[in-house]
Amino acid sequence: MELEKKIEAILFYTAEPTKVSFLAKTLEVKSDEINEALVLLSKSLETRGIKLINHNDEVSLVTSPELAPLIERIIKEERERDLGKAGIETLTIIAYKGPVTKKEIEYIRGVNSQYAIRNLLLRGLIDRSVSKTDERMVVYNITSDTIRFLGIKSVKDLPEYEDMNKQLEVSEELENTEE
Amino acid sequence: MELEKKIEAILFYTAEPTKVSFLAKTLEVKSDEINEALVLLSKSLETRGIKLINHNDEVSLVTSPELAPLIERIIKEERERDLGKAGIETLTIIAYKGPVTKKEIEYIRGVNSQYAIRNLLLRGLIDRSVSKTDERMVVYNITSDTIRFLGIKSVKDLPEYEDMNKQLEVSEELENTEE
Amino acid sequence: MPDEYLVKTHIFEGPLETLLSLIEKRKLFINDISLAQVADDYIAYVKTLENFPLADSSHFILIASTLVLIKSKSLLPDLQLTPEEQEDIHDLEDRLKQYQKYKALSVHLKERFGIHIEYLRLPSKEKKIVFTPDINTSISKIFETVKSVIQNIPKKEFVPKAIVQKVISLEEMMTSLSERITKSFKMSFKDFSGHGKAEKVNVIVSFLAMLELVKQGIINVRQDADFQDIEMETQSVGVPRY
Repeated sequence: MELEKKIEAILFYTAEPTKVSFLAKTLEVKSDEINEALVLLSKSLETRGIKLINHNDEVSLVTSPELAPLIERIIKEERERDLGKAGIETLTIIAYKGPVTKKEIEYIRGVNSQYAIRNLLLRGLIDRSVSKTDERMVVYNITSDTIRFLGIKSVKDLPEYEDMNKQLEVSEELENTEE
Repeated sequence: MELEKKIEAILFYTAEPTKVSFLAKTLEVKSDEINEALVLLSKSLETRGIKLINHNDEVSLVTSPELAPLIERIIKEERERDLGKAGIETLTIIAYKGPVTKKEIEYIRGVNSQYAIRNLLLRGLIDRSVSKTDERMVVYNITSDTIRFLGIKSVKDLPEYEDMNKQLEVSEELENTEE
Repeated sequence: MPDEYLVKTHIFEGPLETLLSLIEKRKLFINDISLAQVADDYIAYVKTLENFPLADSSHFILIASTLVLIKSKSLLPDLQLTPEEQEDIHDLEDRLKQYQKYKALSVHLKERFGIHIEYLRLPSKEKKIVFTPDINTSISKIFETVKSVIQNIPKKEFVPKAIVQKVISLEEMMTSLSERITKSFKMSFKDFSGHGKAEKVNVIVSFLAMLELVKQGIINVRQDADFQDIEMETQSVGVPRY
Protein backbone atom coordinates (compact mmCIF):
# COMPACT_ATOMS: atom_id res chain seq x y z
CA MET A 1 0.00 0.00 0.00
CA GLU A 2 1.15 3.51 -0.75
CA LEU A 3 2.95 5.27 2.01
CA GLU A 4 0.85 8.43 1.71
CA LYS A 5 -2.33 6.54 2.57
CA LYS A 6 -0.73 5.25 5.73
CA ILE A 7 0.57 8.67 6.66
CA GLU A 8 -2.84 10.20 6.05
CA ALA A 9 -4.51 7.66 8.33
CA ILE A 10 -1.99 8.22 11.13
CA LEU A 11 -2.24 12.00 10.95
CA PHE A 12 -6.01 11.83 10.77
CA TYR A 13 -6.16 9.57 13.81
CA THR A 14 -3.66 11.33 16.08
CA ALA A 15 -5.23 14.75 15.40
CA GLU A 16 -2.11 16.64 16.43
CA PRO A 17 1.23 17.73 14.98
CA THR A 18 3.34 14.62 14.49
CA LYS A 19 7.10 14.42 13.98
CA VAL A 20 8.40 13.13 10.66
CA SER A 21 10.80 10.97 12.66
CA PHE A 22 7.84 9.38 14.49
CA LEU A 23 6.19 8.55 11.15
CA ALA A 24 9.44 7.08 9.83
CA LYS A 25 9.86 4.92 12.92
CA THR A 26 6.23 3.77 12.99
CA LEU A 27 6.18 2.98 9.28
CA GLU A 28 9.68 1.51 9.33
CA VAL A 29 11.02 3.62 6.46
CA LYS A 30 13.60 6.39 6.11
CA SER A 31 12.65 10.01 6.84
CA ASP A 32 13.43 10.87 3.21
CA GLU A 33 10.77 8.45 2.04
CA ILE A 34 8.29 10.01 4.46
CA ASN A 35 9.11 13.45 3.06
CA GLU A 36 8.59 12.26 -0.51
CA ALA A 37 5.27 10.70 0.43
CA LEU A 38 4.25 13.91 2.21
CA VAL A 39 4.69 15.83 -1.03
CA LEU A 40 2.41 13.37 -2.83
CA LEU A 41 -0.13 13.49 -0.02
CA SER A 42 -0.13 17.27 0.00
CA LYS A 43 -0.74 17.26 -3.76
CA SER A 44 -3.62 14.78 -3.54
CA LEU A 45 -5.24 16.94 -0.87
CA GLU A 46 -5.20 20.05 -3.04
CA THR A 47 -8.79 19.66 -4.13
CA ARG A 48 -10.00 18.37 -0.76
CA GLY A 49 -11.54 19.88 2.33
CA ILE A 50 -8.47 19.11 4.43
CA LYS A 51 -4.85 20.21 4.07
CA LEU A 52 -1.45 19.04 5.16
CA ILE A 53 0.71 21.48 7.05
CA ASN A 54 4.38 21.03 7.79
CA HIS A 55 6.01 23.11 10.43
CA ASN A 56 9.48 22.46 11.83
CA ASP A 57 9.38 18.81 10.77
CA GLU A 58 6.06 18.36 12.49
CA VAL A 59 3.15 17.56 10.18
CA SER A 60 -0.58 17.63 10.75
CA LEU A 61 -3.87 17.58 8.92
CA VAL A 62 -6.14 20.58 9.29
CA THR A 63 -9.32 21.82 7.67
CA SER A 64 -8.69 23.93 4.55
CA PRO A 65 -8.02 27.56 5.51
CA GLU A 66 -10.66 28.86 3.11
CA LEU A 67 -13.25 26.86 5.08
CA ALA A 68 -12.43 28.64 8.34
CA PRO A 69 -15.69 30.67 8.35
CA LEU A 70 -17.67 27.44 7.95
CA ILE A 71 -15.87 25.80 10.86
CA GLU A 72 -16.47 28.91 12.98
CA ARG A 73 -20.16 28.52 12.26
CA ILE A 74 -20.07 24.85 13.27
CA ILE A 75 -18.36 25.72 16.53
CA LYS A 76 -21.08 28.27 17.25
CA GLU A 77 -23.84 25.78 16.35
CA GLU A 78 -22.32 23.15 18.60
CA ARG A 79 -22.23 25.52 21.53
CA GLU A 80 -25.76 26.75 21.06
CA ARG A 81 -27.20 23.29 20.75
CA ASP A 82 -29.28 21.86 23.58
CA LEU A 83 -27.50 19.38 25.79
CA GLY A 84 -30.17 16.81 24.95
CA LYS A 85 -31.41 14.05 27.21
CA ALA A 86 -28.07 12.22 27.23
CA GLY A 87 -26.23 15.45 28.09
CA ILE A 88 -28.48 16.54 30.94
CA GLU A 89 -28.59 13.04 32.43
CA THR A 90 -24.83 12.74 32.37
CA LEU A 91 -24.37 16.22 33.82
CA THR A 92 -26.85 15.41 36.60
CA ILE A 93 -25.08 12.20 37.58
CA ILE A 94 -21.73 13.99 37.64
CA ALA A 95 -23.22 16.81 39.74
CA TYR A 96 -24.73 14.52 42.37
CA LYS A 97 -22.19 11.73 42.26
CA GLY A 98 -18.89 13.38 41.30
CA PRO A 99 -16.09 12.44 41.45
CA VAL A 100 -17.44 9.64 39.31
CA THR A 101 -15.94 7.34 36.64
CA LYS A 102 -17.22 6.86 33.10
CA LYS A 103 -18.02 3.27 33.98
CA GLU A 104 -20.20 4.30 36.92
CA ILE A 105 -22.03 6.87 34.80
CA GLU A 106 -22.68 4.25 32.15
CA TYR A 107 -23.81 1.69 34.68
CA ILE A 108 -26.32 4.15 36.14
CA ARG A 109 -27.63 5.29 32.74
CA GLY A 110 -27.51 1.81 31.23
CA VAL A 111 -25.98 3.15 28.01
CA ASN A 112 -22.58 4.13 26.68
CA SER A 113 -21.88 7.78 27.49
CA GLN A 114 -18.59 8.60 25.76
CA TYR A 115 -20.03 11.18 23.36
CA ALA A 116 -22.10 12.87 26.08
CA ILE A 117 -19.04 13.14 28.35
CA ARG A 118 -16.91 14.50 25.51
CA ASN A 119 -19.51 17.15 24.71
CA LEU A 120 -19.86 18.25 28.36
CA LEU A 121 -16.06 18.54 28.60
CA LEU A 122 -15.92 20.78 25.52
CA ARG A 123 -18.67 22.97 26.89
CA GLY A 124 -16.77 23.46 30.10
CA LEU A 125 -19.58 22.00 32.19
CA ILE A 126 -17.48 19.17 33.60
CA ASP A 127 -13.80 18.43 33.94
CA ARG A 128 -11.70 15.34 34.31
CA SER A 129 -9.03 14.52 36.84
CA VAL A 130 -7.16 11.60 38.29
CA SER A 131 -8.91 9.85 41.18
CA LYS A 132 -7.41 10.61 44.59
CA THR A 133 -7.95 7.04 45.73
CA ASP A 134 -6.74 5.26 42.59
CA GLU A 135 -4.29 7.00 40.27
CA ARG A 136 -5.15 4.80 37.33
CA MET A 137 -8.73 6.03 37.35
CA VAL A 138 -10.08 9.08 35.59
CA VAL A 139 -12.99 10.76 37.36
CA TYR A 140 -15.38 13.54 36.40
CA ASN A 141 -16.69 16.53 38.39
CA ILE A 142 -18.79 19.54 37.48
CA THR A 143 -16.70 22.68 37.04
CA SER A 144 -16.71 25.70 39.31
CA ASP A 145 -18.22 27.64 36.38
CA THR A 146 -21.20 25.29 36.43
CA ILE A 147 -21.55 25.55 40.22
CA ARG A 148 -21.56 29.32 39.97
CA PHE A 149 -23.98 29.27 37.04
CA LEU A 150 -26.39 27.13 39.08
CA GLY A 151 -26.24 29.76 41.81
CA ILE A 152 -24.89 27.49 44.54
CA LYS A 153 -21.68 27.40 46.54
CA SER A 154 -21.00 23.68 46.30
CA VAL A 155 -22.64 20.55 44.92
CA LYS A 156 -23.76 19.83 48.49
CA ASP A 157 -26.24 22.69 48.10
CA LEU A 158 -28.12 20.72 45.42
CA PRO A 159 -31.60 19.68 46.61
CA GLU A 160 -31.56 16.50 48.71
CA TYR A 161 -27.88 16.05 47.91
CA GLU A 162 -27.02 13.45 50.58
CA ASP A 163 -30.01 11.29 49.83
CA MET A 164 -29.64 11.38 46.03
CA ASN A 165 -25.90 10.80 46.29
CA LYS A 166 -26.54 7.67 48.31
CA GLN A 167 -29.18 6.41 45.94
CA LEU A 168 -26.78 6.74 43.02
CA GLU A 169 -24.49 4.22 44.72
CA VAL A 170 -23.77 1.33 42.40
CA SER A 171 -22.73 -2.12 43.47
CA GLU A 172 -19.07 -3.09 43.42
CA GLU A 173 -19.03 -5.66 40.73
CA LEU A 174 -20.69 -3.37 38.10
CA GLU A 175 -21.05 -5.79 35.20
CA ASN A 176 -19.52 -9.18 34.68
CA THR A 177 -22.68 -11.02 35.64
CA GLU A 178 -23.15 -11.65 31.97
CA GLU A 179 -24.31 -14.74 30.19
CA MET B 1 -16.84 25.40 -3.64
CA GLU B 2 -18.10 21.85 -3.96
CA LEU B 3 -20.35 20.60 -1.23
CA GLU B 4 -18.31 17.46 -0.64
CA LYS B 5 -15.25 19.46 0.32
CA LYS B 6 -17.24 21.34 2.92
CA ILE B 7 -18.75 18.14 4.26
CA GLU B 8 -15.33 16.57 4.49
CA ALA B 9 -14.04 19.54 6.48
CA ILE B 10 -17.01 19.48 8.86
CA LEU B 11 -16.75 15.75 9.51
CA PHE B 12 -13.03 16.09 9.99
CA TYR B 13 -13.69 18.76 12.57
CA THR B 14 -16.59 17.09 14.47
CA ALA B 15 -14.69 13.77 14.66
CA GLU B 16 -17.82 11.86 15.66
CA PRO B 17 -20.98 10.53 14.01
CA THR B 18 -22.79 13.58 12.62
CA LYS B 19 -26.40 13.76 11.49
CA VAL B 20 -27.17 14.40 7.82
CA SER B 21 -29.84 16.86 9.00
CA PHE B 22 -27.19 18.84 10.92
CA LEU B 23 -25.05 19.06 7.76
CA ALA B 24 -28.05 20.18 5.73
CA LYS B 25 -28.96 22.87 8.24
CA THR B 26 -25.42 24.18 8.62
CA LEU B 27 -24.71 24.19 4.89
CA GLU B 28 -28.19 25.52 4.09
CA VAL B 29 -29.04 22.89 1.51
CA LYS B 30 -31.56 20.05 1.32
CA SER B 31 -30.78 16.65 2.86
CA ASP B 32 -31.02 15.12 -0.62
CA GLU B 33 -28.19 17.33 -1.83
CA ILE B 34 -26.13 16.31 1.18
CA ASN B 35 -26.77 12.65 0.38
CA GLU B 36 -25.70 13.14 -3.24
CA ALA B 37 -22.54 14.90 -2.13
CA LEU B 38 -21.85 12.09 0.36
CA VAL B 39 -21.86 9.58 -2.49
CA LEU B 40 -19.27 11.67 -4.33
CA LEU B 41 -17.19 12.13 -1.20
CA SER B 42 -17.24 8.41 -0.47
CA LYS B 43 -16.08 7.73 -4.03
CA SER B 44 -13.25 10.22 -3.87
CA LEU B 45 -12.03 8.63 -0.63
CA GLU B 46 -11.76 5.19 -2.22
CA THR B 47 -8.05 5.47 -2.81
CA ARG B 48 -7.30 7.35 0.39
CA GLY B 49 -6.34 6.42 3.92
CA ILE B 50 -9.66 7.59 5.32
CA LYS B 51 -13.21 6.45 4.61
CA LEU B 52 -16.75 7.69 5.03
CA ILE B 53 -19.23 5.55 6.94
CA ASN B 54 -22.97 6.10 6.84
CA HIS B 55 -25.43 4.61 9.27
CA ASN B 56 -28.98 5.60 10.17
CA ASP B 57 -28.59 9.08 8.68
CA GLU B 58 -25.38 9.66 10.60
CA VAL B 59 -22.05 9.97 8.85
CA SER B 60 -18.47 9.94 10.07
CA LEU B 61 -14.94 9.94 8.75
CA VAL B 62 -12.80 7.03 9.90
CA THR B 63 -9.46 5.42 9.11
CA SER B 64 -9.48 2.73 6.39
CA PRO B 65 -10.20 -0.73 7.76
CA GLU B 66 -7.09 -2.25 6.16
CA LEU B 67 -4.98 0.21 8.15
CA ALA B 68 -6.29 -1.00 11.52
CA PRO B 69 -3.08 -2.89 12.42
CA LEU B 70 -1.08 0.28 11.76
CA ILE B 71 -3.31 2.46 13.95
CA GLU B 72 -3.28 -0.17 16.67
CA ARG B 73 0.48 0.11 16.76
CA ILE B 74 0.17 3.68 18.00
CA ILE B 75 -2.78 3.13 20.35
CA LYS B 76 -1.64 2.61 23.88
CA GLU B 77 -4.61 0.98 25.52
CA GLU B 78 -5.73 -2.52 24.73
CA ARG B 79 -9.15 -2.85 23.17
CA GLU B 80 -11.60 -5.36 24.45
CA ARG B 81 -12.95 -7.33 21.56
CA ASP B 82 -14.71 -10.39 22.75
CA LEU B 83 -18.45 -10.01 22.85
CA GLY B 84 -19.17 -13.60 23.81
CA LYS B 85 -21.58 -15.88 22.04
CA ALA B 86 -24.75 -14.30 23.45
CA GLY B 87 -23.48 -10.83 22.57
CA ILE B 88 -22.61 -11.72 18.98
CA GLU B 89 -25.90 -13.52 18.43
CA THR B 90 -27.93 -10.63 19.80
CA LEU B 91 -25.91 -8.08 17.84
CA THR B 92 -26.45 -10.12 14.66
CA ILE B 93 -30.21 -10.13 15.10
CA ILE B 94 -30.24 -6.38 15.76
CA ALA B 95 -27.94 -5.67 12.81
CA TYR B 96 -29.96 -7.64 10.27
CA LYS B 97 -33.44 -7.18 11.66
CA GLY B 98 -33.24 -3.80 13.45
CA PRO B 99 -35.20 -1.84 14.49
CA VAL B 100 -36.23 -4.78 16.61
CA THR B 101 -37.86 -5.20 20.04
CA LYS B 102 -36.51 -7.19 22.98
CA LYS B 103 -39.44 -9.55 22.59
CA GLU B 104 -38.56 -10.29 18.95
CA ILE B 105 -34.94 -10.92 19.90
CA GLU B 106 -35.97 -13.32 22.64
CA TYR B 107 -38.43 -15.08 20.36
CA ILE B 108 -35.65 -15.83 17.90
CA ARG B 109 -33.01 -16.76 20.48
CA GLY B 110 -35.38 -18.65 22.75
CA VAL B 111 -33.68 -17.26 25.85
CA ASN B 112 -33.85 -14.21 28.03
CA SER B 113 -31.65 -11.61 26.35
CA GLN B 114 -31.75 -8.83 28.91
CA TYR B 115 -28.08 -9.10 29.89
CA ALA B 116 -26.88 -9.34 26.34
CA ILE B 117 -28.86 -6.23 25.38
CA ARG B 118 -27.66 -4.29 28.39
CA ASN B 119 -24.06 -5.22 27.73
CA LEU B 120 -24.33 -4.07 24.11
CA LEU B 121 -25.94 -0.79 25.25
CA LEU B 122 -23.13 -0.16 27.74
CA ARG B 123 -20.56 -0.76 25.03
CA GLY B 124 -22.32 1.68 22.71
CA LEU B 125 -22.86 -0.99 20.07
CA ILE B 126 -26.64 -0.66 20.04
CA ASP B 127 -29.02 2.11 20.95
CA ARG B 128 -32.55 2.29 22.18
CA SER B 129 -35.30 4.36 20.61
CA VAL B 130 -39.04 4.61 20.37
CA SER B 131 -40.60 2.70 17.48
CA LYS B 132 -41.74 4.87 14.58
CA THR B 133 -44.85 2.76 14.11
CA ASP B 134 -45.83 2.33 17.75
CA GLU B 135 -44.74 4.87 20.33
CA ARG B 136 -45.19 2.50 23.23
CA MET B 137 -42.55 0.18 21.85
CA VAL B 138 -38.84 0.39 22.52
CA VAL B 139 -36.71 -0.80 19.62
CA TYR B 140 -32.99 -1.48 19.23
CA ASN B 141 -30.65 -0.60 16.40
CA ILE B 142 -26.91 -0.99 15.90
CA THR B 143 -24.84 2.22 16.12
CA SER B 144 -22.19 3.79 13.88
CA ASP B 145 -19.66 2.38 16.33
CA THR B 146 -20.73 -1.14 15.40
CA ILE B 147 -20.22 -0.28 11.74
CA ARG B 148 -16.70 0.90 12.64
CA PHE B 149 -15.92 -2.20 14.67
CA LEU B 150 -17.04 -4.39 11.78
CA GLY B 151 -14.83 -2.49 9.35
CA ILE B 152 -17.65 -1.79 6.87
CA LYS B 153 -19.08 1.41 5.40
CA SER B 154 -22.74 0.76 5.95
CA VAL B 155 -24.96 -2.01 7.27
CA LYS B 156 -25.66 -2.93 3.63
CA ASP B 157 -22.08 -4.21 3.38
CA LEU B 158 -22.90 -7.06 5.75
CA PRO B 159 -22.85 -10.43 3.99
CA GLU B 160 -26.31 -11.46 2.76
CA TYR B 161 -27.84 -8.28 4.14
CA GLU B 162 -29.99 -7.53 1.10
CA ASP B 163 -31.08 -11.16 0.83
CA MET B 164 -32.11 -11.27 4.46
CA ASN B 165 -34.14 -8.11 4.19
CA LYS B 166 -35.91 -9.39 1.11
CA GLN B 167 -36.72 -12.65 2.85
CA LEU B 168 -37.96 -10.83 5.91
CA GLU B 169 -40.26 -8.67 3.83
CA VAL B 170 -41.69 -11.71 2.10
CA SER B 171 -42.39 -13.52 5.36
CA GLU B 172 -43.98 -10.38 6.79
CA GLU B 173 -46.25 -10.11 3.77
CA LEU B 174 -47.25 -13.73 4.20
CA GLU B 175 -48.04 -13.12 7.83
CA ASN B 176 -50.19 -10.16 6.91
CA THR B 177 -52.19 -12.06 4.34
CA GLU B 178 -52.73 -14.89 6.80
CA GLU B 179 -54.38 -12.60 9.30
CA MET C 1 -25.05 -14.42 43.77
CA PRO C 2 -23.57 -17.89 44.20
CA ASP C 3 -20.59 -18.71 42.02
CA GLU C 4 -22.30 -21.83 40.86
CA TYR C 5 -24.78 -19.74 38.92
CA LEU C 6 -22.04 -17.87 37.12
CA VAL C 7 -20.28 -21.04 36.14
CA LYS C 8 -23.45 -22.55 34.82
CA THR C 9 -24.47 -19.54 32.79
CA HIS C 10 -21.18 -19.58 30.95
CA ILE C 11 -21.86 -22.98 29.50
CA PHE C 12 -25.54 -22.33 29.16
CA GLU C 13 -27.17 -23.03 25.84
CA GLY C 14 -30.71 -22.02 25.14
CA PRO C 15 -33.46 -24.49 24.26
CA LEU C 16 -33.55 -23.59 20.57
CA GLU C 17 -29.80 -23.82 20.38
CA THR C 18 -29.87 -27.23 22.04
CA LEU C 19 -32.55 -28.47 19.71
CA LEU C 20 -30.84 -27.08 16.64
CA SER C 21 -27.54 -28.69 17.53
CA LEU C 22 -29.30 -32.06 17.92
CA ILE C 23 -30.81 -31.71 14.45
CA GLU C 24 -27.58 -30.50 12.88
CA LYS C 25 -25.60 -33.27 14.53
CA ARG C 26 -27.73 -35.73 12.55
CA LYS C 27 -27.48 -33.57 9.43
CA LEU C 28 -31.26 -33.24 9.20
CA PHE C 29 -33.46 -30.47 7.85
CA ILE C 30 -35.86 -28.76 10.18
CA ASN C 31 -39.28 -30.40 9.86
CA ASP C 32 -41.70 -32.49 11.91
CA ILE C 33 -39.90 -35.72 11.03
CA SER C 34 -36.51 -34.57 12.23
CA LEU C 35 -38.06 -33.00 15.32
CA ALA C 36 -39.76 -36.30 16.22
CA GLN C 37 -36.41 -38.04 15.79
CA VAL C 38 -34.54 -35.78 18.17
CA ALA C 39 -37.34 -35.44 20.73
CA ASP C 40 -35.92 -38.17 23.00
CA ASP C 41 -32.42 -36.72 22.97
CA TYR C 42 -33.77 -33.30 23.75
CA ILE C 43 -35.85 -34.59 26.65
CA ALA C 44 -32.89 -36.52 27.97
CA TYR C 45 -30.97 -33.24 27.95
CA VAL C 46 -33.78 -31.37 29.69
CA LYS C 47 -33.74 -34.02 32.41
CA THR C 48 -30.13 -33.11 33.14
CA LEU C 49 -31.24 -29.52 33.64
CA GLU C 50 -33.48 -30.34 36.59
CA ASN C 51 -33.28 -27.77 39.34
CA PHE C 52 -31.91 -25.30 36.84
CA PRO C 53 -32.55 -22.07 38.70
CA LEU C 54 -33.55 -19.85 35.83
CA ALA C 55 -36.78 -18.81 34.24
CA ASP C 56 -35.29 -20.29 31.10
CA SER C 57 -35.97 -23.79 32.35
CA SER C 58 -39.64 -23.18 31.64
CA HIS C 59 -38.72 -22.34 28.03
CA PHE C 60 -37.02 -25.72 27.88
CA ILE C 61 -40.04 -27.55 29.22
CA LEU C 62 -42.47 -25.75 26.91
CA ILE C 63 -40.43 -26.70 23.89
CA ALA C 64 -40.21 -30.24 25.26
CA SER C 65 -44.00 -30.30 25.38
CA THR C 66 -44.25 -29.29 21.73
CA LEU C 67 -41.75 -31.99 20.85
CA VAL C 68 -43.87 -34.54 22.70
CA LEU C 69 -46.81 -33.47 20.59
CA ILE C 70 -44.80 -33.92 17.41
CA LYS C 71 -43.49 -37.26 18.54
CA SER C 72 -46.92 -38.48 19.64
CA LYS C 73 -48.31 -37.54 16.28
CA SER C 74 -45.60 -39.53 14.56
CA LEU C 75 -46.27 -42.57 16.77
CA LEU C 76 -50.04 -42.28 16.68
CA PRO C 77 -50.88 -40.86 13.23
CA ASP C 78 -54.57 -40.82 14.09
CA LEU C 79 -53.97 -38.42 16.93
CA GLN C 80 -55.96 -35.28 16.26
CA LEU C 81 -54.23 -32.04 17.06
CA THR C 82 -56.10 -28.91 18.01
CA PRO C 83 -55.49 -25.81 15.86
CA GLU C 84 -53.59 -24.38 18.80
CA GLU C 85 -51.30 -27.40 18.96
CA GLN C 86 -50.73 -27.28 15.23
CA GLU C 87 -49.83 -23.64 15.59
CA ASP C 88 -47.35 -24.53 18.34
CA ILE C 89 -45.65 -27.03 16.04
CA HIS C 90 -45.56 -24.65 13.10
CA ASP C 91 -44.23 -21.95 15.38
CA LEU C 92 -41.42 -24.12 16.70
CA GLU C 93 -40.28 -25.05 13.20
CA ASP C 94 -40.38 -21.43 12.17
CA ARG C 95 -38.39 -20.24 15.16
CA LEU C 96 -35.80 -22.93 14.67
CA LYS C 97 -35.34 -21.97 11.03
CA GLN C 98 -34.96 -18.31 11.94
CA TYR C 99 -32.55 -19.11 14.73
CA GLN C 100 -30.51 -21.30 12.39
CA LYS C 101 -30.29 -18.46 9.90
CA TYR C 102 -29.18 -15.88 12.46
CA LYS C 103 -26.71 -18.27 14.00
CA ALA C 104 -25.12 -18.73 10.58
CA LEU C 105 -25.06 -14.96 10.05
CA SER C 106 -23.50 -14.42 13.46
CA VAL C 107 -20.42 -16.24 12.17
CA HIS C 108 -19.88 -13.36 9.71
CA LEU C 109 -20.06 -10.84 12.54
CA LYS C 110 -17.77 -12.84 14.76
CA GLU C 111 -15.21 -13.06 11.94
CA ARG C 112 -15.32 -9.32 11.39
CA PHE C 113 -15.89 -7.78 14.76
CA GLY C 114 -12.88 -5.92 16.09
CA ILE C 115 -10.56 -7.21 13.38
CA HIS C 116 -10.36 -4.24 11.01
CA ILE C 117 -11.66 -1.42 13.17
CA GLU C 118 -12.17 1.92 11.49
CA TYR C 119 -10.96 4.54 13.94
CA LEU C 120 -12.47 7.95 14.54
CA ARG C 121 -10.13 10.89 14.93
CA LEU C 122 -9.02 11.31 18.51
CA PRO C 123 -10.68 14.24 20.28
CA SER C 124 -8.69 17.16 18.97
CA LYS C 125 -6.80 19.44 21.31
CA GLU C 126 -7.37 22.32 18.92
CA LYS C 127 -10.98 22.48 20.13
CA LYS C 128 -11.17 25.20 22.73
CA ILE C 129 -13.18 24.70 25.88
CA VAL C 130 -15.72 27.47 26.23
CA PHE C 131 -18.22 27.52 29.07
CA THR C 132 -21.57 27.14 27.30
CA PRO C 133 -24.46 25.97 29.48
CA ASP C 134 -27.89 25.59 27.93
CA ILE C 135 -31.41 26.29 29.10
CA ASN C 136 -31.51 22.96 30.95
CA THR C 137 -28.52 23.80 33.09
CA SER C 138 -30.65 24.70 36.11
CA ILE C 139 -31.18 23.37 39.63
CA SER C 140 -34.79 22.44 38.95
CA LYS C 141 -34.01 20.51 35.77
CA ILE C 142 -31.09 18.72 37.40
CA PHE C 143 -33.20 17.79 40.43
CA GLU C 144 -35.99 16.51 38.20
CA THR C 145 -33.48 14.50 36.16
CA VAL C 146 -31.75 12.93 39.15
CA LYS C 147 -35.06 11.56 40.39
CA SER C 148 -35.90 9.92 37.07
CA VAL C 149 -32.34 8.60 36.68
CA ILE C 150 -32.51 6.97 40.12
CA GLN C 151 -35.82 5.42 39.29
CA ASN C 152 -34.34 3.81 36.20
CA ILE C 153 -31.19 2.40 37.78
CA PRO C 154 -31.13 -1.34 37.26
CA LYS C 155 -31.94 -3.00 40.55
CA LYS C 156 -29.25 -5.03 42.20
CA GLU C 157 -31.38 -8.13 41.70
CA PHE C 158 -30.75 -8.02 38.00
CA VAL C 159 -31.25 -11.75 37.66
CA PRO C 160 -34.88 -12.57 37.07
CA LYS C 161 -35.85 -14.61 40.11
CA ALA C 162 -37.31 -17.76 38.67
CA ILE C 163 -40.98 -17.18 39.21
CA VAL C 164 -41.45 -20.46 37.48
CA GLN C 165 -44.12 -22.68 38.86
CA LYS C 166 -42.71 -25.99 39.88
CA VAL C 167 -43.00 -28.17 36.87
CA ILE C 168 -43.24 -31.83 37.69
CA SER C 169 -40.10 -33.55 36.56
CA LEU C 170 -40.17 -36.37 34.12
CA GLU C 171 -38.54 -38.73 36.57
CA GLU C 172 -41.13 -38.10 39.27
CA MET C 173 -43.88 -38.60 36.76
CA MET C 174 -42.48 -41.92 35.57
CA THR C 175 -42.15 -43.25 39.09
CA SER C 176 -45.63 -42.18 40.01
CA LEU C 177 -47.02 -43.67 36.83
CA SER C 178 -45.42 -47.08 37.28
CA GLU C 179 -46.40 -47.23 40.96
CA ARG C 180 -50.00 -46.46 40.30
CA ILE C 181 -50.21 -48.86 37.40
CA THR C 182 -48.95 -51.76 39.48
CA LYS C 183 -51.64 -50.97 42.05
CA SER C 184 -54.54 -50.97 39.67
CA PHE C 185 -53.63 -52.40 36.33
CA LYS C 186 -56.27 -50.54 34.57
CA MET C 187 -56.56 -46.83 34.83
CA SER C 188 -57.25 -43.98 32.57
CA PHE C 189 -54.85 -41.36 31.41
CA LYS C 190 -57.35 -38.67 32.37
CA ASP C 191 -57.49 -39.81 36.00
CA PHE C 192 -53.78 -40.18 36.15
CA SER C 193 -52.83 -36.83 34.69
CA GLY C 194 -55.59 -34.86 36.34
CA HIS C 195 -56.47 -33.53 32.91
CA GLY C 196 -58.48 -30.35 33.11
CA LYS C 197 -57.15 -29.56 36.57
CA ALA C 198 -53.43 -29.85 36.26
CA GLU C 199 -51.18 -27.46 34.38
CA LYS C 200 -50.92 -28.10 30.67
CA VAL C 201 -47.25 -28.82 31.04
CA ASN C 202 -47.91 -31.51 33.63
CA VAL C 203 -50.46 -33.15 31.38
CA ILE C 204 -47.95 -33.22 28.60
CA VAL C 205 -45.25 -34.60 30.81
CA SER C 206 -47.69 -37.29 31.92
CA PHE C 207 -48.41 -38.13 28.33
CA LEU C 208 -44.76 -38.27 27.57
CA ALA C 209 -44.13 -40.54 30.52
CA MET C 210 -46.90 -42.79 29.29
CA LEU C 211 -45.37 -43.02 25.84
CA GLU C 212 -42.04 -43.78 27.41
CA LEU C 213 -43.58 -46.65 29.36
CA VAL C 214 -45.18 -47.97 26.20
CA LYS C 215 -41.85 -47.88 24.48
CA GLN C 216 -40.22 -49.75 27.31
CA GLY C 217 -42.95 -52.38 27.11
CA ILE C 218 -44.25 -51.77 30.63
CA ILE C 219 -47.75 -50.77 29.72
CA ASN C 220 -50.18 -51.02 26.86
CA VAL C 221 -52.43 -48.21 25.85
CA ARG C 222 -55.70 -48.18 24.05
CA GLN C 223 -57.76 -45.29 22.80
CA ASP C 224 -61.15 -46.35 21.46
CA ALA C 225 -61.91 -43.17 19.59
CA ASP C 226 -60.39 -39.78 18.91
CA PHE C 227 -60.38 -37.50 21.94
CA GLN C 228 -61.58 -40.34 24.12
CA ASP C 229 -59.73 -41.21 27.23
CA ILE C 230 -56.71 -43.43 26.84
CA GLU C 231 -56.77 -46.72 28.73
CA MET C 232 -53.50 -47.88 30.20
CA GLU C 233 -52.69 -51.32 31.52
CA THR C 234 -49.60 -53.18 32.50
CA GLN C 235 -48.48 -56.09 30.38
CA SER C 236 -46.93 -58.06 33.20
CA VAL C 237 -48.78 -57.25 36.38
CA GLY C 238 -46.70 -56.90 39.51
CA VAL C 239 -43.41 -57.26 37.70
CA PRO C 240 -42.36 -53.65 37.19
CA ARG C 241 -39.02 -53.39 35.52
CA TYR C 242 -37.88 -50.47 37.59
